[in-house]
Amino acid sequence: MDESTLSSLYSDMWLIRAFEQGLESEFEKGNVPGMLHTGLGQEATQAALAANLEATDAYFPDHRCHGINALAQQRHRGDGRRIMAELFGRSTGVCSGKGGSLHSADPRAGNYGDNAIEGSYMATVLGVALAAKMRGEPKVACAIIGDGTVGRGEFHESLNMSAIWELPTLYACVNNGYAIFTPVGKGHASANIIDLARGYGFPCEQVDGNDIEAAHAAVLRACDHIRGGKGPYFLEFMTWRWQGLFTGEFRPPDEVRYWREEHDAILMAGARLKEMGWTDDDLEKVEGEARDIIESWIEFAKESPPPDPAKATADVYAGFEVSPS
Amino acid sequence: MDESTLSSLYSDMWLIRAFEQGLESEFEKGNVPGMLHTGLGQEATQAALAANLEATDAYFPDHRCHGINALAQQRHRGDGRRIMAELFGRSTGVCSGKGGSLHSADPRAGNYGDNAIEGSYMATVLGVALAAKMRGEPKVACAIIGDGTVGRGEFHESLNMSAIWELPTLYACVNNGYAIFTPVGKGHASANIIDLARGYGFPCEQVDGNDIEAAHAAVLRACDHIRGGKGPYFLEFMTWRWQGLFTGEFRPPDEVRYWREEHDAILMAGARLKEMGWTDDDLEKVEGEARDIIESWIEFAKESPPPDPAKATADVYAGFEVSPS
Amino acid sequence: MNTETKTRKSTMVKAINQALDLGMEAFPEMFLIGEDIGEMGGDFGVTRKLWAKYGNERVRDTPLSEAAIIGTCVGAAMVGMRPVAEIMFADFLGECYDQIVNNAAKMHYMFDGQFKASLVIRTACGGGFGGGPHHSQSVEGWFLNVPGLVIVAPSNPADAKGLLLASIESDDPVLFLEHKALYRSKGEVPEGYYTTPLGTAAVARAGTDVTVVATMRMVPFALEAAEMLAGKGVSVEVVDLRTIRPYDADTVIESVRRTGRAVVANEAPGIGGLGSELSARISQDCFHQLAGPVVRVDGADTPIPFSDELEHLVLPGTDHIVSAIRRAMTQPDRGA
Amino acid sequence: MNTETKTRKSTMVKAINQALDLGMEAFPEMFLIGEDIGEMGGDFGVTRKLWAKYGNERVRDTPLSEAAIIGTCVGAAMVGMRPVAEIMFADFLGECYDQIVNNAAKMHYMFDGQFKASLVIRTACGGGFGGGPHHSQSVEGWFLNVPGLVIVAPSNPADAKGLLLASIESDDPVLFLEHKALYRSKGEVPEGYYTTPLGTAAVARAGTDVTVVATMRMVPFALEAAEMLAGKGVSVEVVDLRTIRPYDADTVIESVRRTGRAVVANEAPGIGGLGSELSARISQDCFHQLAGPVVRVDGADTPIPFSDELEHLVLPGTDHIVSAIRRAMTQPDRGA
Ligand SMILES: Cc1ncc(C[n+]2csc(CCOP(=O)(O)OP(=O)(O)O)c2C)c(N)n1
Ligand SMILES: Cc1ncc(C[n+]2csc(CCOP(=O)(O)OP(=O)(O)O)c2C)c(N)n1
Ligand SMILES: [Mg+2]
Ligand SMILES: [Mg+2]
Repeated sequence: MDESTLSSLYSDMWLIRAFEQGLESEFEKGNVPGMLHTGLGQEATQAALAANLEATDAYFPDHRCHGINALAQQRHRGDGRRIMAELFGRSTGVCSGKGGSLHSADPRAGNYGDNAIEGSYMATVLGVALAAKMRGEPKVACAIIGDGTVGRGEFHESLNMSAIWELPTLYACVNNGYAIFTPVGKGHASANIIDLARGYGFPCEQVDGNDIEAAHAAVLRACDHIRGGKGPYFLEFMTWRWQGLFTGEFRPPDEVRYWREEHDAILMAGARLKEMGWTDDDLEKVEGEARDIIESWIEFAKESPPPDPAKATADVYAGFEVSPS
Repeated sequence: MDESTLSSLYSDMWLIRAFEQGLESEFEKGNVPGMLHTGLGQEATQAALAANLEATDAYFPDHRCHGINALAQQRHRGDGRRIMAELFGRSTGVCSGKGGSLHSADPRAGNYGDNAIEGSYMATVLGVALAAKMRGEPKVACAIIGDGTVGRGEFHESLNMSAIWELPTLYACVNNGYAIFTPVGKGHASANIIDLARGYGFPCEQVDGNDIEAAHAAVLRACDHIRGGKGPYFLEFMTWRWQGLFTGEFRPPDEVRYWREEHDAILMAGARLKEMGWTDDDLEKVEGEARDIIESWIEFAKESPPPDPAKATADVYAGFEVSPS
Repeated sequence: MNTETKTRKSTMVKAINQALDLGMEAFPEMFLIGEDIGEMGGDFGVTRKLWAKYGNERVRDTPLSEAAIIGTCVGAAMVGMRPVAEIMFADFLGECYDQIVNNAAKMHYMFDGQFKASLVIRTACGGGFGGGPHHSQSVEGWFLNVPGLVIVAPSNPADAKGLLLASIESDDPVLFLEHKALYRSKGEVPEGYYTTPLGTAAVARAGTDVTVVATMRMVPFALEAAEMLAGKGVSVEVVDLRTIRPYDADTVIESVRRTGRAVVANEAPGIGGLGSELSARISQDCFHQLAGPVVRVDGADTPIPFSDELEHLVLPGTDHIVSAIRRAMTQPDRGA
Repeated sequence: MNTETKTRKSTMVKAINQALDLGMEAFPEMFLIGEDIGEMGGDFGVTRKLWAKYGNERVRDTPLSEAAIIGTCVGAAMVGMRPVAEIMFADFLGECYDQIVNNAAKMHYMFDGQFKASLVIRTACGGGFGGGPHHSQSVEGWFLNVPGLVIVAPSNPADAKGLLLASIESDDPVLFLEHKALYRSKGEVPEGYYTTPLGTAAVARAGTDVTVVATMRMVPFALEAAEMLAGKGVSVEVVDLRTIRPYDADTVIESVRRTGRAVVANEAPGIGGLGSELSARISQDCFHQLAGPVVRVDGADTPIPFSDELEHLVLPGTDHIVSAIRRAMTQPDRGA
């Protein structure tokens, strides 16, 4: 990968990390309502996806995809801070605070919204893909799902229908080793999710989700295949999430150390950049910029007013009014 | 296969055929309420399963399994005619007429009942299998499903959970080439269902479902494996159903001819018996006996009284009464 | 209905088929999707000939994957298509309940109006043909408490056509219930394209003594009951709700305030069903006009048994409506 | 509750945990199943320590396969086990709706009593913590119209324990609703094994002027409202329904006949929910005793929005109950 691409992805990864860390600290202070799941540790996978998805594509983010959402919102709409504001439940959020962490969407940024019933958009993505195919649009319709979510039957209904209809669907499975507390090998017949996907007959690839170069190349390959009209593609990103349980860390210390210290996406990308001649100062500058941006976004979110009360009963139906109770 | 086994299976197949043909003609006369799906053409698959399932096993029959139900009911309870009576909606039916063709059950015959929501008992079978495993009972818990039913997500949820828990589950997939009107290769990423099952890592076998010797041997192998505590087993029976649509035949004449004339289970088994020295008379005698039995069963059903009206509101709850409306 | 006046006698199946055909002509973004709806024309023949006319892409057969069918509709609607799904039997909606309730019905609201779930789910419901517990249910009660969902339930061919076209035009997710026992029923159906507005009830028969509120198959039963009782000097008004959610309370309330007596007829079990909703609403809003309690006609609180004899015992019919009306008529006048 | 009298202050989470523990001790055929309920103790900590005590087999973690979880319970119940499933959030019941409604609830009936669906589905429901549209719903309305299903909904720790043990003992499928906002609420809980009978309501506070019928979180709100109004000379009777299906109409009707005024409080949307069912029943059965229409307190007819400010606007609270009671009290006496 050339230096400029890597440099840009490195910034993206820092933006994600700064976003999630900023958010986490605000959550701890009680400023963010509801639940919080972060994408910390999965920055390379997320940056690789975000870099290859256009505003005219459609992706379905999961509960850890704040980072992808922010990158897409920033790149395609110039207002990444509206993702932050949404998580704070503010009027300036992409859904005016009605959706929150688990239901942020902005289709003009290619973000078709999380569905907090894990796996349910495995079915929804089919419709977006089908419409694109029927209209002859070169859209990639992407579902981002965790390893745990593969347990849902709709995972298979979706792969099957994508296969028989040759839909432009990108399945991005983020295998971070666990569903909440359950190890992937305990929840599934195989710890390698591609084993469960291969039967559908379209290309399945497993890739190091913390190696930004490998991840980026894989997404590019998949998107080229799909945009070329060759049907669906399945990518499994092997990665790891920093977040343990709400109650703390539960994974073996060796595993924690490996992923956070030896195989961290940002550290590894930084090392590559240094091979290309970057200094520690260069790297730190990127981090500093990301943290400044996020600080301003958090400021923006906090200063934004709460949603208009009329929103509470607005838009239940497109064609009927609901009166305030 | 030795002659006595083959001879017994030959009788079983004739019982199924006579049952379904008798039923079909009663249905056409308007004597059987509701809808009718028959197992005609699939006699070898059904006889092979019925012969290997004990009263202490548990199988879930689908909408074409009247034949299996009748064989099980006859063998284990001595009252096969109660299956016929159930289809007529009579008080003497195995469910007193409350279930009918799509909901006949008698657990004492190993028959755990159809669920007319196709595929839903793919989940139910897990519980029967799990209970057997927890109790250390050598039970085979068998789900009989069509190729079309494989489209349901619960198919996969079931295979996955059987795999991770190493349950004593037998999946008997009856691939008769079509789901109503849809060819198996149009509905699924592969026309060979085992391709969709292999990812779960337990043995999957495809077998000629019209070759009674092959089918019987395969079921025996699977049951041995399961009873030996080695976990789940998947069998795909390649067969064909005589029944087209309610409105008539829709499949190519060559295909119809092949399956009905060249590759019919009963004709093929008869030919084998003749190789073993049977005469046409011997074969005809078996058919005649089957037809006589079925005639008496139909008589029994027709003469049986309708269900007690109290049944209409009985057993909604085990612990509460529902008053007649 | 709008303007068309030329009519033709037709079954409900044909009327629905016509609406689908006209919709496909009018809306290039419309497509049909479901199990065996293509060349075969659907289990009840409702989509017959549409595949030949519109082809594989716009009349799309699916595998037996109800959740994915509805998910596909939601996704397609998100990008501006107008999918119309057929779920062969309403009983199978349990498998795509999540997609309907948590995805389609909430989409517009939770994403702040950015997506429209402009889809229609057509499905065959109701009992009376020996279908047994999994092919006979009246499922509107499953969905009554779901904001964001529109539930439409025609009782005759003309309404079926107009309501279906209105459902297709609608930007909301519509659950379109087709009672199997009405499929072969005939009525005059206006030719050409017209819509019957969603959310409006129809006075199927005007009367002055008692109001019967009914849906789907209960409407012809109620009309039959009304006819029988007309001979006995009882003037029965029959209100056909047509849209179950959000429903036209105004028409119902106005009628009951006028007659002072109400019967609510519903094929599903009574507890927690449409009958309860209507009875509650009428009781609350017509408190001072009602001569007596709302009288209920419901299905028994049971699954639907297979045997004809038993099924007959759990489903309500004309007789039940007649006796309910008689019961209502024993209530003393209370001066509206 | 039966006989135990020694009590101990405990949260609802602990009371439920105790019931599960006692059930596991009493019934060798009982097992627990769900996502991360084992070593982790469940998302809300309800099954904490049970895995350590009873092991992998009887406290069974599952993949994220809600339909298969409930199917497993049904199958196990068919052969005499007593499975107790945890579905992490009630909102996820949409995915196993078919299993609950078409399989568990119909099993006993359609197979003529040959199988018992003796299973319990525990699940966390309700809003008020910023969970947004998919983690906050009150789902009883989804299941009200389903014969064969028992729906239990405790409002306090002691009932939660006794009702859960009764649910485990029951041979019917029980949907056991645990309101998240009540998990940390405390109350005196009798020690040891006892059951609180299913299908019986409790008079949570006796009163003479007006009856408030409530469930789950609405009960403490109603009690608070009653306390506030007691100071103003209004005597409020609060009936805690406890079992939603089949429910104890006798207690409700007896109370309303006595007070002549009824308020029905329910967190879910009003249309087609429990509020409608209760209002209909009360209006019909207390027609001659009611001083005025049943007054309703419901959630707004909307999904649950994420932002605290908006969520607050769609969920009912004590204030709403107070004003509903005041409204009921303006109704003229009508002599019981
Ligand atoms: C259908 C459904 N079941 C359960 C949950 C609760 N839940 C939220 S996240 C999660 C784990 C998902 O694991 P995975 O897909 O691996 O994602 P990860 O959190 O590891 O990124 C679960 C069980 C849910 N939201 N939806
Ligand atoms: C969930 C569900 N969807 C649809 C149906 C309607 N249906 C009944 S049989 C059938 C075809 C099933 O095909 P297959 O499993 O191949 O069985 P076959 O009839 O060919 O033996 C369908 C779609 C159903 N009963 N349940
Ligand atoms: Mg994971
Ligand atoms: Mg088939």
